[in-house]
Amino acid sequence: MYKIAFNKKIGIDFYIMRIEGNFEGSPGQFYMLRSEDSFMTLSRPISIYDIGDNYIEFMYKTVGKGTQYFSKMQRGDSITLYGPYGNGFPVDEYIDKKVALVGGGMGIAPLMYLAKKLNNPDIYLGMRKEAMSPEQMREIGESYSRYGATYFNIGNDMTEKIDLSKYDAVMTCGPEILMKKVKNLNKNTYVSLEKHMGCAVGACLSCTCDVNGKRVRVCKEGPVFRGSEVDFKDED
Amino acid sequence: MYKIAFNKKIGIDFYIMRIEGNFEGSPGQFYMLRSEDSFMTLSRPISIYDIGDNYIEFMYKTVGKGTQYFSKMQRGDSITLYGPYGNGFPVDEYIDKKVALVGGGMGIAPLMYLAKKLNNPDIYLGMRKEAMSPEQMREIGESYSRYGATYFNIGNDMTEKIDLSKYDAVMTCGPEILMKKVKNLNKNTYVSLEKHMGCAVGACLSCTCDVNGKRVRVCKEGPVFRGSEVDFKDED
Amino acid sequence: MKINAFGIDFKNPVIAASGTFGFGNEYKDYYDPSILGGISTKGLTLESRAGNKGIRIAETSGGVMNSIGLENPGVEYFLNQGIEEMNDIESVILGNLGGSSLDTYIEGARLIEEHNKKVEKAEKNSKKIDIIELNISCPNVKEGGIAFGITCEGAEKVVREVRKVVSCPLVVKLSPNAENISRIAATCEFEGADGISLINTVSALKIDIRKRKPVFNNIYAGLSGPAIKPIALKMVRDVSKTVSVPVIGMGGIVTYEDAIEFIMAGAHLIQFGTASFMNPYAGRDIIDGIKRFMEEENIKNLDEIRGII
Amino acid sequence: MKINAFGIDFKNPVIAASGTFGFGNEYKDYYDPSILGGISTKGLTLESRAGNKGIRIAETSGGVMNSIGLENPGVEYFLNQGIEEMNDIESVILGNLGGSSLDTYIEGARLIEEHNKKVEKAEKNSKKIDIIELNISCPNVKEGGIAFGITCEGAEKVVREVRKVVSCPLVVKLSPNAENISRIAATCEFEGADGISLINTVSALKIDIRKRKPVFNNIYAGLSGPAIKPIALKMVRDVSKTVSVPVIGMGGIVTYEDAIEFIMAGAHLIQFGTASFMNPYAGRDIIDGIKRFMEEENIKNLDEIRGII
Ligand SMILES: Cc1cc2nc3c(=O)[nH]c(=O)nc-3n(C[C@H](O)[C@H](O)[C@H](O)COP(=O)(O)OP(=O)(O)OC[C@H]3O[C@@H](n4cnc5c(N)ncnc54)[C@H](O)[C@@H]3O)c2cc1C
Ligand SMILES: Cc1cc2nc3c(=O)[nH]c(=O)nc-3n(C[C@H](O)[C@H](O)[C@H](O)COP(=O)(O)OP(=O)(O)OC[C@H]3O[C@@H](n4cnc5c(N)ncnc54)[C@H](O)[C@@H]3O)c2cc1C
Ligand SMILES: Cc1cc2nc3c(=O)[nH]c(=O)nc-3n(C[C@H](O)[C@H](O)[C@H](O)COP(=O)(O)O)c2cc1C
Ligand SMILES: Cc1cc2nc3c(=O)[nH]c(=O)nc-3n(C[C@H](O)[C@H](O)[C@H](O)COP(=O)(O)O)c2cc1C
Ligand code: FES
Ligand code: FES
Repeated sequence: MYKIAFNKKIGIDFYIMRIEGNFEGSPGQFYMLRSEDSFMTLSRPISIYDIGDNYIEFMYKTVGKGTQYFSKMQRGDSITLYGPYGNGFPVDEYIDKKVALVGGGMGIAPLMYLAKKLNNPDIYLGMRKEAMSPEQMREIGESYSRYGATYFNIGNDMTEKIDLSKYDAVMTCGPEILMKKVKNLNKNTYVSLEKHMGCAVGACLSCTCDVNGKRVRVCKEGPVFRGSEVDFKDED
Repeated sequence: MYKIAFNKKIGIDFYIMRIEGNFEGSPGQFYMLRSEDSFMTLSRPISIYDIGDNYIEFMYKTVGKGTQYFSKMQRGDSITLYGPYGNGFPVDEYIDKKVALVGGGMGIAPLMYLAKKLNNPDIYLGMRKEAMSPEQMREIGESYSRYGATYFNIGNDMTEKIDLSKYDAVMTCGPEILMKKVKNLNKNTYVSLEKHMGCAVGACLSCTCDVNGKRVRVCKEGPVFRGSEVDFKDED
Repeated sequence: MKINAFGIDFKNPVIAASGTFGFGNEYKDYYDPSILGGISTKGLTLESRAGNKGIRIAETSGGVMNSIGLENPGVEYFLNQGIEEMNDIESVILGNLGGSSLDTYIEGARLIEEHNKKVEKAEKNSKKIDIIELNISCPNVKEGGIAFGITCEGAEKVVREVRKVVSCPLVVKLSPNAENISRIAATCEFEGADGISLINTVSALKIDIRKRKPVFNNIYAGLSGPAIKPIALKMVRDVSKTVSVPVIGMGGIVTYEDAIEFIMAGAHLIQFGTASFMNPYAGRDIIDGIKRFMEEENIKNLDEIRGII
Repeated sequence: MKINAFGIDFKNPVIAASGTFGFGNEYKDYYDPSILGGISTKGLTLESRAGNKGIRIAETSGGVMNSIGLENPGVEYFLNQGIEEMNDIESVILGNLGGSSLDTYIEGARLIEEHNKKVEKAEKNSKKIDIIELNISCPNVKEGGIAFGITCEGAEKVVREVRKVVSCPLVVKLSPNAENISRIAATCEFEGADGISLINTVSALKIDIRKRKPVFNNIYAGLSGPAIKPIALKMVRDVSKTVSVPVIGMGGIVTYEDAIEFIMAGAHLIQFGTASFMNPYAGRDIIDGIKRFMEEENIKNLDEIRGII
């Protein structure tokens, strides 16, 4: 049981929640969040947005009942979370390489902490026009730009405008259509997959898929995989 | 949806919750309280403890999941309630008569508002020793004694010590064994019954019992009945 | 939202479920019951019943268990007095009819038929029972009730005999505890049922571990509410695909989204029961929600989405 | 809390349910799996299976629906490689065995028997499967599975044939969708089952009304979790009163109170499944809670409360 420090609206249906406590985790890993009561039967996987002294932050979008429930929570309310889970992005390997981060929609969430841990990556964030007000985008953009040059693309296909081939690696998270395009622009792309999850520890096989011809569990062997090994057509 | 103004612990498992808003109701009537979310399937019947300008108060005891849920709520949290339901005590009839109020355990809850609306009744409150600290009892006693002479009986059978026959009427709420004794000490006794409830509007027949040879719904025709018409043996 | 089923016009597909809406007026402080497509009465039996002793309702995770035991004033008393309460209600009235034996089912049905005939001929100044909802699925009575709803043989007989004595539409209400609910539904259709309604509550158990006793005197009681919705929805789809008469779907419908799910699974009409305990405005909110959904999704007629799953 | 059932000693009556606890080590960051009375493996089938496509898990009110579709590496691979992971686990191992036809059930069972024999004779340095939990109740596979668990005829054959080839205790896992679960249980006992476990998930449906599609590719999926607890508890009591072999009860057990309810309803052992998704410490918490309850209520042996309802 942890306490919420704040839970603020940062877009039309985007929120950042800060929870008090000492937390571990590396970029691309995620936590399972749930209501303090037992009425939620499934916890919800949410990526680490940031970790600092005595807090962890999550950026989330309200899509259904669970995330709507989260959005109603207030400072001082109790929340339960377990984690960190999953493998995360290969930070150590690329710590002093030229890396691009490409996020679309809610997929921008894990990239902030990732940027913080890398060395001055270029950050490309895509967002629908309706998602945030210009003011809100500016604010979010500023958080990211502390850790690397940040480009905000609004409402159009950013993959057409940027040259991703020049990077040593690209790390991406977002809609599958985005990640698919990105991996075709740089062979050394890492993608973060999303699946509905039950256990997050590899026990229930809710989240498996084929990667490089093998069955993997997105919660355990993933959520980050080499883009070249993922066949997005199979992901449904 | 209403906001909680405060929710304070007043005994080992007793609480008073104040909710903001304009509420109606007469003594002995009750409201159905529930969590803002839909995970509680049954609302919980709780008597009016007090109504004032822009607030209503409930005194409740934690016995199971529902009341435990209530006890965890805090100032600013949202709660849903419907009411008032039921008939209530016959206040108008006895407004200038000599009336005794006898409450045991949680049964003291409806008597505060009742005392407020009557004219200086004598108030007898019974409580297990463990239920509240001396300090807490003094505080509660003081709230009641604003409206009538208040006697606090701790841990023993108060019906043996007080002469209830001298009153024009006795109004009682508490364990059935208490109400049964009380009604035998004064023919003009009014009792408030408790039954598990579904709808509180008379639609589901969860709460029926025999009163004066007829089937009645505690939520609709009750919860207050003439003691002489209730056969407590049948109440199970 | 208008819909015709069993030759009867409903304002909308939303019906209050038997046993949760009294005799129609209990929720009138919240909304006018006439806005509903229909109202199913509390279960009536030939003889008046006091119902079960002990605790009659309790909460479970996402559900409600009840053991009312068909408390009711008896068919005759109801037709002569109780029904007056319903005079002002402009919704379709479903008379929910239970029984403790084949004979009491038949006799109860006969009384309703007689009443309807008198009203038609203006020999009686009262309201007609538009539809009989034959309850062969109540898990809370010792004799009869669900005994007729478990096997095809049980259902066959009672539907056949009741069909003989009534001329109004006959809908049979089925139990999720039926051995094979689709087969029973088909049997009911074959025996002349004009429709099928499902599901009644699911037989269930709750134990008070400190008292070391079942919570309910009858040991078992019936589970309803959101907890059973996915189970009910599956059965409604199965039955809709089996029979050609209209299906009334229910079991855990609390929101308009739930109602739409049942319609997509094949239901012509839907009922809400436990929902009213959670939200006394449930009936009104479901109707409003369906209307909104139809606008948003540009649906002119619910036929467009009925049974598309 | 020790208990002997099927001639096997369990540390306590708490077993991790098949399909929710992987192959035993997945929750080891939370507690040592060896504290559990037993662990039932993910359902194994003769051939390896990739499971179902599309969404595989979703939330309902108080419940969880899943459509994994028995993804597993196959019995043979498991016995030669996967089981190694379980070497350090000191709990009783239940091999949950599914099948798509009578033959694949028999062949899968035979492989387990062969493996056990080799281990006994020290021809193979591995772990024995202590108990076979025969899964004739999986609602998520197209062929086999639940088809054997609906009717007595279906169950009769597969239990009889599997019984012939295995010498270890054989527990049959039943479906709540069985036409008559007590009768099937009695059939299984007659055919030589050493125990009955129940319930598997309940067949259910969830529809995405905006997409106008079922949430799961297979349309139906299996409902588990607190929502089904009162239904499961009722069935466990019915079956416990019918058979004389030990019963393993499950369905919505999340807390120790739930576990006690099942024991009072007649279960010798209990399993927790969905509980781990709600609380990864569930297994440990249930064991601790039962211990505390026994102290508080001065219960020396669970026999004192077993089946008292
Ligand atoms: C490893 C991982 C990390 C994630 N990180 C974040 C994050 O940082 N911020 C964030 O906002 N979201 C994140 N998600 C997605 C998030 O978990 C889902 O949006 C959330 O579970 C939806 O719950 P809900 O109850 O609101 O929606 P539901 O009512 O369950 O479903 C509503 C809709 O959301 C979709 N959905 C539900 N669960 C998932 C899921 N797990 N993945 C994809 N779609 C889903 C459903 O298909 C449905 O259309 C992550 C998912 C994964 C697997
Ligand atoms: C008209 C009326 C007025 C009431 N006024 C008050 C009040 O002012 N303050 C207060 O604390 N309580 C009051 N109660 C009792 C209160 O409704 C119950 O204590 C509450 O519903 C228990 O809910 P739970 O979820 O905590 O307990 P549950 O988990 O539902 O049950 C726990 C225990 O409480 C008992 N219980 C549950 N519901 C009731 C009930 N309706 N009546 C009696 N016992 C019940 C059960 O038998 C069980 O042993 C009143 C009840 C009625 C009918
Ligand atoms: C308190 C209560 C009383 C009920 N009484 C009856 C009844 O008399 N006759 C009947 O056919 N069904 C009865 N039912 C069943 C409901 O009509 C309905 O079939 C069931 O509750 C499932 O719907 P729901 O989940 O929307 O409540 C009753 C249900 C409840 C909760
Ligand atoms: C994700 C998931 C996977 C399951 N896989 C299996 C399985 O492979 N074999 C089996 O017999 N039961 C399987 N089950 C059923 C459970 O073992 C258990 O019978 C059911 O979930 C009811 O218990 P619960 O409510 O405690 O989860 C599975 C259940 C879930 C939720
Ligand atoms: S969520 Fe259970 S295996 Fe991944
Ligand atoms: S609670 Fe429904 S009739 Fe009284």
